[in-house]
Amino acid sequence: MSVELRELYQEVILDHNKHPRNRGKLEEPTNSAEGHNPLCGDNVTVYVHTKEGRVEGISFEGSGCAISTASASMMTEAIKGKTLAEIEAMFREFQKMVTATGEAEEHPDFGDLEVLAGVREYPVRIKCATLPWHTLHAALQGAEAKVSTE
Amino acid sequence: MSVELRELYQEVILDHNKHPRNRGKLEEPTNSAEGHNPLCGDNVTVYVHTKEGRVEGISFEGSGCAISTASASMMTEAIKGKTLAEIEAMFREFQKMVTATGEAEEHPDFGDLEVLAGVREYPVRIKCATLPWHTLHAALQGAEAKVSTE
Amino acid sequence: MNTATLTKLDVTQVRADFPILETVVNGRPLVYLDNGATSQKPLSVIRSQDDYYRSSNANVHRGVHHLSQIATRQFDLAREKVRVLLNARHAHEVIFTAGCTASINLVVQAWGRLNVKAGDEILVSTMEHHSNIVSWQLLAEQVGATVRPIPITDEGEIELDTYRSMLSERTKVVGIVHVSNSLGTVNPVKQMIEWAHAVGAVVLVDGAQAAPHMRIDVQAVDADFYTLSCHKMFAPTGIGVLYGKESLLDEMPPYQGGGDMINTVSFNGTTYAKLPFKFEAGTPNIAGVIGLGAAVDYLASIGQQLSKGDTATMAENLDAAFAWIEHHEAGLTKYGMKALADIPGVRLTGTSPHKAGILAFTLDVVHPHDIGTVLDSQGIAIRAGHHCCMPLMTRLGVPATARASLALYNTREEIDRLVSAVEIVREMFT
Amino acid sequence: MNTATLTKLDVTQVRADFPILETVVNGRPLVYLDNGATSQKPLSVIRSQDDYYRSSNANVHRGVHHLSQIATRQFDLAREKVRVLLNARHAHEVIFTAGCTASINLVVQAWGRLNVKAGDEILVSTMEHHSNIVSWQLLAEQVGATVRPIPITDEGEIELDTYRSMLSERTKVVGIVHVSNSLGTVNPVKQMIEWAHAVGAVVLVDGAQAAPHMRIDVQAVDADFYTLSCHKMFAPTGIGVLYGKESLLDEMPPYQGGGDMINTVSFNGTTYAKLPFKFEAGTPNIAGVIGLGAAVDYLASIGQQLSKGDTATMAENLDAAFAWIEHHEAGLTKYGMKALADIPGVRLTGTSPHKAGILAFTLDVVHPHDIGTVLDSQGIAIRAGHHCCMPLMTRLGVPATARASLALYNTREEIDRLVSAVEIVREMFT
Ligand SMILES: Cc1ncc(COP(=O)(O)O)c(C=O)c1O
Ligand SMILES: Cc1ncc(COP(=O)(O)O)c(C=O)c1O
Repeated sequence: MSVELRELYQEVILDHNKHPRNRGKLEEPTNSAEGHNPLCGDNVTVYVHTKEGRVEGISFEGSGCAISTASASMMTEAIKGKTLAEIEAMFREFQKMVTATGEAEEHPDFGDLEVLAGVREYPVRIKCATLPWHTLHAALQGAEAKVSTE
Repeated sequence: MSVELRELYQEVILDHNKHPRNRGKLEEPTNSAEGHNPLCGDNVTVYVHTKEGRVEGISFEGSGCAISTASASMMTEAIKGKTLAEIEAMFREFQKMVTATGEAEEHPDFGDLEVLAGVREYPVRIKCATLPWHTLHAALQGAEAKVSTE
Repeated sequence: MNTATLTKLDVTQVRADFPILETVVNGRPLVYLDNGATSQKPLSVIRSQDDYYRSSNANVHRGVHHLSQIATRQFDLAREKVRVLLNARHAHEVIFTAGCTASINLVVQAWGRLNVKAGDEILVSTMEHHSNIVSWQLLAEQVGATVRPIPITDEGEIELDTYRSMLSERTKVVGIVHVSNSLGTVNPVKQMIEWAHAVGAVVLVDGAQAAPHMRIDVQAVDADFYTLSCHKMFAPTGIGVLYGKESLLDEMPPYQGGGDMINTVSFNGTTYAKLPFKFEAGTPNIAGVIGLGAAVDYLASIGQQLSKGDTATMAENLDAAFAWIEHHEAGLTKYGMKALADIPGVRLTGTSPHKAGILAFTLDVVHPHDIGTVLDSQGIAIRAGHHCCMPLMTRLGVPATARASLALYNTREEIDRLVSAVEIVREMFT
Repeated sequence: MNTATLTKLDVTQVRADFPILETVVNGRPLVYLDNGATSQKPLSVIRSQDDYYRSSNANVHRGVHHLSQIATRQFDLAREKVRVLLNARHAHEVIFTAGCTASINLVVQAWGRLNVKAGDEILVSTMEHHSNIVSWQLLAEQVGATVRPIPITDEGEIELDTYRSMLSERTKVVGIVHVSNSLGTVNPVKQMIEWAHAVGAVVLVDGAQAAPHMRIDVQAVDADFYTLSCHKMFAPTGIGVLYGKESLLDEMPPYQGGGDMINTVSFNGTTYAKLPFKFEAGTPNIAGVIGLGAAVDYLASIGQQLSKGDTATMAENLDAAFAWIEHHEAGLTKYGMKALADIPGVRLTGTSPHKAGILAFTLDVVHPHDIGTVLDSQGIAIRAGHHCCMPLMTRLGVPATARASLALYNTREEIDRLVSAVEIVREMFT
């Protein structure tokens, strides 16, 4: 197996894929959105419960590849308790991380999320990693939005 | 000038082009038809007066290149007085002559028409030579037909 | 054709004709199993493009000059070759389009708007490619007709009895894929057409995935319309074919307006050209059509290596070529299906005994997309996704499948590499 | 750009890029003056096709495998290059089609059916190519609208005052050719668009004959739609471009249904993809699009030879390239017009001072078709006929014209050969 492939499918990712955290429907979401990647059929729904500008609860549902499932799972862990402004900044940082063409930078807040940097070697898989984030973003913008990464 | 080009534009053809015979509208045609080559814009109308299975009068009008004009002019001379069956046979022979890929054969009745055999070296010009004949054919089939060589 | 004759040609000889098969991907020789998406091109087709642009590029039909005459001759010859390929009655029943999708949309709009009215029904199978669904949905919305799906069995076959019972006077048209791009199922189009004709319906057969694998005879199956995706059958991209019966094409209005499709134009009224030009508005994909001619020649040359040689007609050579291709691919399909089915967790999608060219499957714990990426790292090109068949995926209850699709140049060794790579995937994810 | 800079590039250098120009026709070096029908292709474009089929042929967008990724990257890059070529605001405003005719028909049907109603008026100029007339006539018949011709002067210019007076609330759309393929007239599209917008009409500019000759800026002229015929601008056959303003494209329904243009498909309802994919149903002409990218690169490389070198952007290089092309072709046009006019019996068609690329004429006693044949015997390729502009021919009172059309690689010596050949024709026929 190539180095890049090992980078892509790190243990952490495979683990999140097998045992996704926060999967299921949130009891009383304040916001939610549905995201869809028409090219590969991945789809994800993100539910959030916000209170006073903070995400107090979050979960996701849907079917997708290991990358999108792990990304959604890790995302739910990373943002719980964060303010909307913090999440917005993380979203931007995350997008930078998975598309950066140069050397990877350190992202203090990211923790496990760092392992998704491996997708940057796989242009067609980048959308798998970003789909949950775009969907979260849409959910937080209000409106029962439908997101499509095309 | 090449040999083939001289074959195509023989003196007889240039002469018929400059001085077309039987050009104009027939007084009381029994049949007529309009022919059109949409690729180059040539068009011709053929008027005939038939009596007892014979063409007693024939004329043509229209605008076209030297080949189609000369062909029309020579055709009117060649078929005047001929029976419909004779004309039908000539039409077929003429088509064979201008498309034959082998050596040219002699066509006893053709006279001047022979000079049009040169078009066979010019595939796109064959339709110019045959347009008046197709139009005559349509006129003799009855019906105010419109012929198009496409 | 007997087996002795068929063994006269070895797949290694065929492979030598396709330069791209030499490619190394991620350190391993390329295994190209994405032929359902697009086929690779033989050298003769690649060269036809080069030759054309270097020595005879010109617009066709309207030019009196030398280059234009050469281009026109090659262009017209290609139409006759396609006529032979399909066994159409007339060359002017062969319309060149931009692709299979364009061919289908031409029929839907030009034939459909004339013939499909409010309340009418359009039947298409559940296994159709989106092009044979969405185009009809657009029409249905425009005229107030209904698109009804013909159900399929778990094995991926048309439910023939149900189909028959769905046919009625309201049925104006049936859209049916000859060979499914997701399942490989070869549908019984002759029978389906016969039944449709009995209620007065017209049938469009989508032959995109049939043409690379089997000898087609539009007259024998009595298809009203038949479409080809030429880039899937060894020809260049950007070219498709619509075969239509003369009588149907004749009554249809033009689909697009432009050059070459007219007889006379004036602001008081325009008259249209005869077939096939009425449906070929604008400058065609000249190089593409000439390349398509070269692709048919290439197929015929395969047959020539098997048959009596120079005295055979193009039709006979194509008969022989497809006998070889069917035999070769059937062997690969059987071999591959068995080997894949033996992998724990693999579920084959499309298990009809009437099958051509497709090995599609899912693997319990692994998403097809991940299978595709891991296989790519081994130099194996397959496709993962819905294959433009979302309704079929819904019917199968899967979000997507992994699909290996064959062409005449694939080998058992390649199937072996596919199978062991799928085993690696399985290990990785469990 | 000053003349000193422009002389840094000699036409002989340009000619060396086009292999076909070495051809000998009827014993004489080819003089290719049929560029209005289709241009010749530089080596880099020819090679792009060969390279693609030998090393990266695969379907785009949907593949996770290596070849598909390479093909997709090249394909997407081409869209960005065309964006720069047209100075469009967004790359997704650039739609790839099968040709200029297909682009026009897409607008006519997808935009037109939504916006043009019974009683509305469609204005198109008398000098339009059939594609910009017949397509609108088909729509007009479908919806009950009227197509009205904008008259032209004897010199071959739009009658601007009349045009302005024809515009009214009833005018829904104006179709206007940027550069006439029969006359060479460069129409004042910016002014015409401004007036049309003032009455709320939308304008489609047919740029088929502009793109090979001049720098285009769709934002500067404020075109709503702009179409390209790529085979006329050094790219392969079978590929066209439709530029449309995002807001207009967004509101339009899809033109064709199929793969790639959908978001989700089901028998209960289908949703469509975003721009540009909504209008690109089916497998595109992948090699053609990549070749189009190579053609834009080629044009930019012409500019690079003149400008500051590697630091220039693609847009700057295109500026420089078209400065050279316009200068070079204007010289040829002036030279050719004068020399032809000096031949007794020659009548020039299209004598506007705003002219690009076309030398069209009639010769009193000789039909254009005969001119074409005699010129061909001298190795000179021109076009004779109505050039898909029958209403214009009617207006000019001629059945047809002889047309020499230029490209960046033509020379004065070639014009000299044209002129002396026309003199021979004259002698022959008088
Ligand atoms: C002005 C103009 N518009 C449109 C077209 C149509 O282009 P195409 O035939 O490439 O579709 C042409 C070329 O013939 C043209 O010259
Ligand atoms: C069965 C089937 N029909 C239609 C199509 C559409 O062909 P194209 O994309 O070449 O227009 C395809 C290919 O994707 C196909 O597999």
